Amino acid sequence: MGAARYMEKDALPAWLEAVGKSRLVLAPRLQGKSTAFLPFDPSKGVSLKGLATASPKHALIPRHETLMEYQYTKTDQIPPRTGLEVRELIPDQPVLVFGARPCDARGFTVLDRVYDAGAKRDIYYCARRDKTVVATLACTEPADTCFCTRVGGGPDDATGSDIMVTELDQRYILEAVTPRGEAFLLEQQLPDASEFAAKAQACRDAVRAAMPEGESLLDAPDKVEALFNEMPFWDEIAAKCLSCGACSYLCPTCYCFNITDEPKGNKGVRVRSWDNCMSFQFTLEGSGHNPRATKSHRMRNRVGHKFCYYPTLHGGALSCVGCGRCIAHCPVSMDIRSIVSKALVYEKAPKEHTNV
Amino acid sequence: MASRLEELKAAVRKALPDLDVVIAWAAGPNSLEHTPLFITSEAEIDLMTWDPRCSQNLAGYLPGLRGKKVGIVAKGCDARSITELLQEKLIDRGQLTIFGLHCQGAADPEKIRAVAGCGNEVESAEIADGKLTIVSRKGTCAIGLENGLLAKCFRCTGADAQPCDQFIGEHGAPPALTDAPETALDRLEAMGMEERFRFWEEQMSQCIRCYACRSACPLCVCQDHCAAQSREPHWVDQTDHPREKLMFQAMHALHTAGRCTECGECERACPVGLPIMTMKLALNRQIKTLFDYEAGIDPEKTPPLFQFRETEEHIKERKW
Amino acid sequence: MSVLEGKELRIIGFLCNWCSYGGADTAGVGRFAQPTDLRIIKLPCTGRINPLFVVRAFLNGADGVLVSGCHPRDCHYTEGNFYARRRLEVLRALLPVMGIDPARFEYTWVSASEGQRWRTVVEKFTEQVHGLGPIPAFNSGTCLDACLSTAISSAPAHAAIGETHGLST
Amino acid sequence: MNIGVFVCHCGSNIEGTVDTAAVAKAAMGYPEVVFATDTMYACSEPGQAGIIEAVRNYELDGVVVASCTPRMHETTFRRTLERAGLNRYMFEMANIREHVSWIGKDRAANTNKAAELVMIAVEKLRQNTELTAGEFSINKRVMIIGGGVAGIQAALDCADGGLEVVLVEREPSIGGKMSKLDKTFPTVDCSSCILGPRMVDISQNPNITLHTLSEVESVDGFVGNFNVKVRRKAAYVDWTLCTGCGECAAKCPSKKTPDRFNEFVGTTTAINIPFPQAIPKKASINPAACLMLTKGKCGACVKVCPAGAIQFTQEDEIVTEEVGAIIVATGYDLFDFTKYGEYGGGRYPDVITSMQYERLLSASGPTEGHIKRPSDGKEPKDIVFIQCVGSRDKSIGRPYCSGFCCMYTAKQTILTKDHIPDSQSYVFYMDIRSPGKGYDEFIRRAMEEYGARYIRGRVSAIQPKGGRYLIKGVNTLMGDQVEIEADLVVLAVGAEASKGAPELAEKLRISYDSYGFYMEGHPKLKPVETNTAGIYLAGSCQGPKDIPSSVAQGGAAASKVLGLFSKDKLASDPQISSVTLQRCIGCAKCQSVCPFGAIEMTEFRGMTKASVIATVCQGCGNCTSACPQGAIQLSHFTDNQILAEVNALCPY
Repeated sequence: MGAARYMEKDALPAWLEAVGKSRLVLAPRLQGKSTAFLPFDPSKGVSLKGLATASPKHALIPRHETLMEYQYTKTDQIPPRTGLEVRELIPDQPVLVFGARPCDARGFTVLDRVYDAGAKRDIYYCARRDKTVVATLACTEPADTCFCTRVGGGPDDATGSDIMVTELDQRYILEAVTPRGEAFLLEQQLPDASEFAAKAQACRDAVRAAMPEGESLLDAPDKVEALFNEMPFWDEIAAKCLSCGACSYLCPTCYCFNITDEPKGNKGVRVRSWDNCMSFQFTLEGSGHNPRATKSHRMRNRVGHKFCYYPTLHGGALSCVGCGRCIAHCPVSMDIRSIVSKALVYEKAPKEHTNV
Repeated sequence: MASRLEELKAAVRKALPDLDVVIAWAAGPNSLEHTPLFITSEAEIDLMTWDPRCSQNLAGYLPGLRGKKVGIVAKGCDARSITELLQEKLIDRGQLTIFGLHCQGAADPEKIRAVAGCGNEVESAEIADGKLTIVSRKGTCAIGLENGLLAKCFRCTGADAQPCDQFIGEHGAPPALTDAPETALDRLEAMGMEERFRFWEEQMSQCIRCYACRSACPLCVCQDHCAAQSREPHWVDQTDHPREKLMFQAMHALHTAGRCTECGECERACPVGLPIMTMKLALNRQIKTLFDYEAGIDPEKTPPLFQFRETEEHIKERKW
Repeated sequence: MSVLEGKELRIIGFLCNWCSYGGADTAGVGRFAQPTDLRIIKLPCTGRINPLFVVRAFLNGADGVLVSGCHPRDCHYTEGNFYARRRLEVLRALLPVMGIDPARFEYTWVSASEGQRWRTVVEKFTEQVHGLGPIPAFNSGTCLDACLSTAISSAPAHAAIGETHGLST
Repeated sequence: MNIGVFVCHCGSNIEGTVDTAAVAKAAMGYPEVVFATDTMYACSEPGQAGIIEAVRNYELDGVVVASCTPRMHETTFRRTLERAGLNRYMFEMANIREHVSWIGKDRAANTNKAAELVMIAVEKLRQNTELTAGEFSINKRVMIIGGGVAGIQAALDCADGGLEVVLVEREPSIGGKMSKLDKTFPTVDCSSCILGPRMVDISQNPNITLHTLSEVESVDGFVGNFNVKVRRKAAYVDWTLCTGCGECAAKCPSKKTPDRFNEFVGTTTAINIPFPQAIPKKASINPAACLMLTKGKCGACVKVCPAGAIQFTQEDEIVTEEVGAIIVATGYDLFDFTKYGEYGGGRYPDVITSMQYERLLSASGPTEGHIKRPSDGKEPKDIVFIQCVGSRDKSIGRPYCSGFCCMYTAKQTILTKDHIPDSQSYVFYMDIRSPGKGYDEFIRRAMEEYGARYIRGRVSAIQPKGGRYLIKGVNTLMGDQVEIEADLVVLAVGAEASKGAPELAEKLRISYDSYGFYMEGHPKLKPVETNTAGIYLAGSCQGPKDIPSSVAQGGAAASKVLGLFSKDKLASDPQISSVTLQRCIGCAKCQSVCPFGAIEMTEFRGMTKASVIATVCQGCGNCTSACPQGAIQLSHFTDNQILAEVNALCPY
């Protein structure tokens, strides 16, 4: 790891406020009954306890962003000569995401493979990505819905982070992971923490060691693919699904979007907004035909995408980071872990029933 | 409790051969809240469970299963949703077998986490002599019902499932609850108009537009064709603005006006915990005073907005 | 175009074609002077009025909404206004919960012959809305993504494309 | 879409307070508008030619006209579009006259408002679709409600035109008010002599079905296909047997029965034929007065009736008539003068109404045409006529002029002189209203040749005085008090809406004014139409009228019906609801609120879906409001169109 700095825990708000002068700071805040990554407000503080209800992915893919503004123009003569003016809006807001968890940060890399894929670069995404520093807080105690270790991550996983933050007694140790993080860290007026690096490392190792065992889901792709035509399997799985979008919208890796024009008279905006494959409209075609007409089809797609299609496209990397939000916040307690486990054992015991 | 569960299992086991599926509850990944169980084979019956953690209203699945022979396990409040669905002819009574239960109250995960601290790995939850007893890895704690039950339990109109084909156990009164906790509606009504508007603006800015509230609502029968997700008609646009989300909440409230049985699924389902029952409660209150009507009580009645009287005794029209 | 700043407020009227729209005509034929704020949207019947139109108008920034139809038992379609009355009474309870002053909304019955009554309704309602002033607007700041989009660098507008005759788009 | 906007000056009606050029300029800024101009009279021939020209030159496929109310000229301009080769429904109107220029003085505000009304018209038009009218067959029978002179004229004209006619009359005989009159102005010819033959024609015309002693119970359906239930009240006489010989009346013991036909001057019997010329000439029993029906003993009539037609057990009967059009000719009723304390409030026997006086004058009346005072049967010498009793008086809610009272009062003074040469008539009047052919000359004759003394002023009091009456009033021309002693006082009572007029209007779904008179389609251009297709007005039900106007309207209404029925099929308004199958979930909420039963639930690939019966749908849109997912939409009033208007007006 590169540069290391530290601060006393109670100095955090002041520091975030200072950083906030030059960039937008997104930190977890308890708002009502849920915790979300919101623009830091000194009067409202931060809540770093546990996992935020919603992931910080909106730092890179906002719930909606205006891709462009357009306007029809007319000349004065009759009939008028008319034209179309287009103004594209590229974000250039520097952002610090503070208090993301390793799973959240790992989620960003899942997005990178899609939006920042060499030749296929999404200018809006990349503009945000380049100006965003991700400071990740290493985990200390897993929730009972956590399963990062089963999908290749871990409580100390630095993948996708620019800075790794470790709690050490009354201090936060900040260690640069990427050049971007390094550069940012060096700008900060914080005391050097090289001396604590080893301790921080040890503390992270301890947490990882203490993680509960669980079968790895890394080799799910083939099994899931094999079930593609097993509709009875998916029917049974999806029976209780409500087809809402809670899982996808809270998920750090779901990146699907919808693009709509929202016209107002002669003007209008083209908006890119979150969409999710659990919704009937997601694959609804203009003809009225829908290739994923039932929630079983849609469930198959969600699981299939995370544990088969995506890995197949991206060198085996799953598009699930095991944060467990989809389990903890599902209105009917769907459990993607057991869905995949079930898939893994399906052929073996087709009629065995584990409740999901 | 245990004996009730065995009775219930027995009843389901007996009826299953004549049914395509029975909907019940089973333990799930979230130890404070059970999960729906779709029983199609004998073996699955043993996964059934019944205790205060069976908070979910299973009636919402029924319209989607129309045409099948369905059995459903229902609490008092769930049965009101079933009644409403029957009333609107969205399900067929003949195809339905209702296993009715006496409900002592449904546990509120939020409250339990807050009050008892024993959030995780709950092993059992039971209601006995006015206390909700939670046994978890962190130990045992008994909570007064006021601090342990869902808000809807304070509005309980009948703890016994009605209608019902097979009633399990003894009939009984709703949980004896005093001093209902302050609802968002109470708080709202203490505010001035603009303050209320700001309240919703703030709440709606948290909404992630997942539509779980709608998907969980047993009376949102449009589901896949919800007007909130169509361009024809185009009621709400795709932007993330609070205006559009508030518009949707108004839409949900008005579409369920006179039909909503206050089962609370919309709020229970909301992943960010928004008080979206509030508008519906206000409308129900108005409908009670205007039309002396409560949804989900009498399957023979017609929802008040789908009928009229030439002279409305309780409507005071403005004189100009 | 929009309301005349400081002079007018944004007031929308939903009128049924058979009675109230005719009543407004009668008022016009009688040259009954009225405030200029009201903008009338004509509908076949008050039964066509989905209360959500009213909600939409308010959320879009209307300062007042007035609905008017045939007197009870005088509906051209016999029953439309009876249904409307129930729907609008329910709406009346929703508005204050949303933080929209219920006094910004009224519904009434004006027949095609009641030009004088129409004038009175318009005058009283307009006065009532002016008493309340403009409706509170949303702070765009509450929209998180607005924060994320602050300090937008705008690429120069592309040259006009698709020079067509008419707006056949 | 290429939209053209035409902003009408309407001479100075609009231009006077709206800058139409500015409105047109603003309109050019609206979406898809490629042509906009102001025009002097859009509805005029050159105005319409201008629209057609623009449509051709600028390839317009939609037109907005900003002018008067659509109720005035919508159809005019729809036809213009058709002549220009466009679909008539690709048109919207902005009402900037009745709703803008005529109600506001502030030119800036008006102009801005007008521009916005054009804007929403454009926004709505952008989502209009080409519609083509469907066709439905019509039932070429006509019902006429009311058998007064207007109804009779309408019935005869329709019947002569070859239509089947159903004539419904509330009283036992047709004839209405005119049959009670002795003579008519200004010709002073015998009322029953001119009406009588017409009444006979009715009874003899094979095309006319007559329901007297009958009232309309309910009306369903719509133009071309109305379904009317008529209640035939029990006459307690089998009219198929009754020959109208009158034996029964001669023998009926209850002679003290109040005589409705004679305005309660004198009495009649419980069973009677209202008057000699009655059509149908059938006896009927007044159940309130009949001893048999009240006390259960008597039956004198049964004994004498040669035809054995008496049936005490008879009950009301409901007959259903299916007709394609309805003419309403329910006439008027007389103002109840007892509201006026100063005229004795009904306490003085010799203070009577003009209609009662007509009965005294009538040879077929209770006094065989001899004028006798009700109190003592003496012949009056000094007679005072008071006009505007219940007319032109705000204080009792009758601000309007009844129109014909001046004339009949003059007539009555003339007849009085004829009957009693040594009599003297006095007339208290406010103004003389005598427009019409030969009317004013008639008044002059009453004054000059017949010596009726006209006093301009109101009467303040009538006081009994030694068997006569002292009438105190003011002469506003002389500016002094007048006191006249008279034997008889005749009050020229005004006309008011017929009893039960509002209830009937509600059954027919037509509108009525605050006095209960029915609303015509347009005060000038549609005097006998109503806003409900297939329902027409004739005579005083629309407002007080004299005989010639009533007859004219009866004929006019008949010609409207004949015109309507000249086609074999009617075009149905295509602005009706339709269902998007993919979106419909078959919850049947639309069906439950449709007032016309125009929605049926059908099977589609095993799913239940709503479907609209095009010829039954009337386009109210109640279904669209009830459908949560917006699967059923009323064309040209779709959710998106109304939302577009709202969004345009409130652009946040």
